Amino acid sequence: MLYLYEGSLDVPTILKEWYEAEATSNYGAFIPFVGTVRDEEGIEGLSFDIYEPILNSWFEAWAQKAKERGAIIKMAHSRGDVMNHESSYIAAVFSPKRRVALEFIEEFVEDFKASAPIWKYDLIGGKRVYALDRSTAMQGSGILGAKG
Amino acid sequence: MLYLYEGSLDVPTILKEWYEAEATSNYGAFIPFVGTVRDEEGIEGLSFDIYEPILNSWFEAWAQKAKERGAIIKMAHSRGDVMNHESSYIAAVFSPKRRVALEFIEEFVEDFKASAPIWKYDLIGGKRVYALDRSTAMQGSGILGAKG
Amino acid sequence: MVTVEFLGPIQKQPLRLEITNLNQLASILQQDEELAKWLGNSAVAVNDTLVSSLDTQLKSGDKISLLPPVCGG
Amino acid sequence: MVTVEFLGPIQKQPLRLEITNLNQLASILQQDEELAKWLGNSAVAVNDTLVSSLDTQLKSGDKISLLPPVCGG
Repeated sequence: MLYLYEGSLDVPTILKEWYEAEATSNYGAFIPFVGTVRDEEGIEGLSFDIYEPILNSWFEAWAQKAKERGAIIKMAHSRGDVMNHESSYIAAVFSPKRRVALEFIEEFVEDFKASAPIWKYDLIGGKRVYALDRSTAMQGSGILGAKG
Repeated sequence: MLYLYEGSLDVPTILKEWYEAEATSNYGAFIPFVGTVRDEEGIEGLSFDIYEPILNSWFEAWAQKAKERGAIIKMAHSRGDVMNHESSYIAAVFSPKRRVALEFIEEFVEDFKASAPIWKYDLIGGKRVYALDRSTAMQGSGILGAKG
Repeated sequence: MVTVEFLGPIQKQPLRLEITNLNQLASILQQDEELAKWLGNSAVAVNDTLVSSLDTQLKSGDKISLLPPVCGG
Repeated sequence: MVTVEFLGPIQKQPLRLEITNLNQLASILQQDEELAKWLGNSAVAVNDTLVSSLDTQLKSGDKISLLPPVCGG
């Protein structure tokens, strides 16, 4: 399941809800990954744009991969502004055994960073500044730049 | 920090406490690993013995490794009986960046399984049956069995 | 008629164009100086599916999206 | 005099022995049929530090622990 929120995430409540929702599903391992905004380089926070149609299909493909390995994934992400020390991202895997969960959370988070259609901005002096230097061109990028 | 509890862990409360304790420590990544007892092979639950002096020194060595990488670790484990679908283990890493956290949680959990002085028993018909087949001999095991 | 939309940090209003493939779109967008810095690093989706070839055919009503470099989390 | 304790599933009361190294302990414990199945897969700690050699010297008051195969989590 994929959950999008306006502003920062209430991490304890989300983790509690996810844990309790699978309390009797017989998964032996539960690994959440929580991303929190770091106070660095003078930013006040971060801000996010999300393109939901492609995020949904990207997430569905991962949900299917999880299913094939007997696991499930859940993800929460913020839209808009998230201030320093607040959290903007939670991904979690549940699986019967620990190995699948440990491998899956890593693969999922790394692909999320490279492929999820989400754009990040630094909040500086109340303005959004696109974080180009920390962003990754999606696979297949640049085809429109090739001279015909 | 290492926390030992009698019986099952209150996972939502522990995760909330750990998350809030580091809320302003400026860690960008927080990854807990939660282990839950699976209902399988007719067991009613698991039971654990812990040898605390060596667990403490093993944990301290990992806390030092974490510190060298700018991270911190926390761990909670149950003593005694933990019934099916209850949780007995939480390990968590906080680090500035995601890569260290993803690598560290995996290394830590795998070494925990191989090295932490904790013994597991299946609860079957109310009795403790040592889970020898799922247990791992600690490094250096067997020296007393060698014929002199 | 197809619609072209620009996502995230690309500050540009949607376009409506009479084109039948992405080669034509490339030719048109390459004339737009504002877009020069985005074409080389943006991915392209047709009807919300990412595509990897300029030979992709378009039909009336299609929605084309430009997705600049991403950074979730 | 040293103390030998048996941890986890090894159901045996502590021993008190007059020995000065682990070689002597091995010889004594190998005569105990109950322990036969544990000696080959248990680790040994002296004063709560794991040791890897039978040549480890012991002094009066030392605590020796046998740690059978583990499985936390």
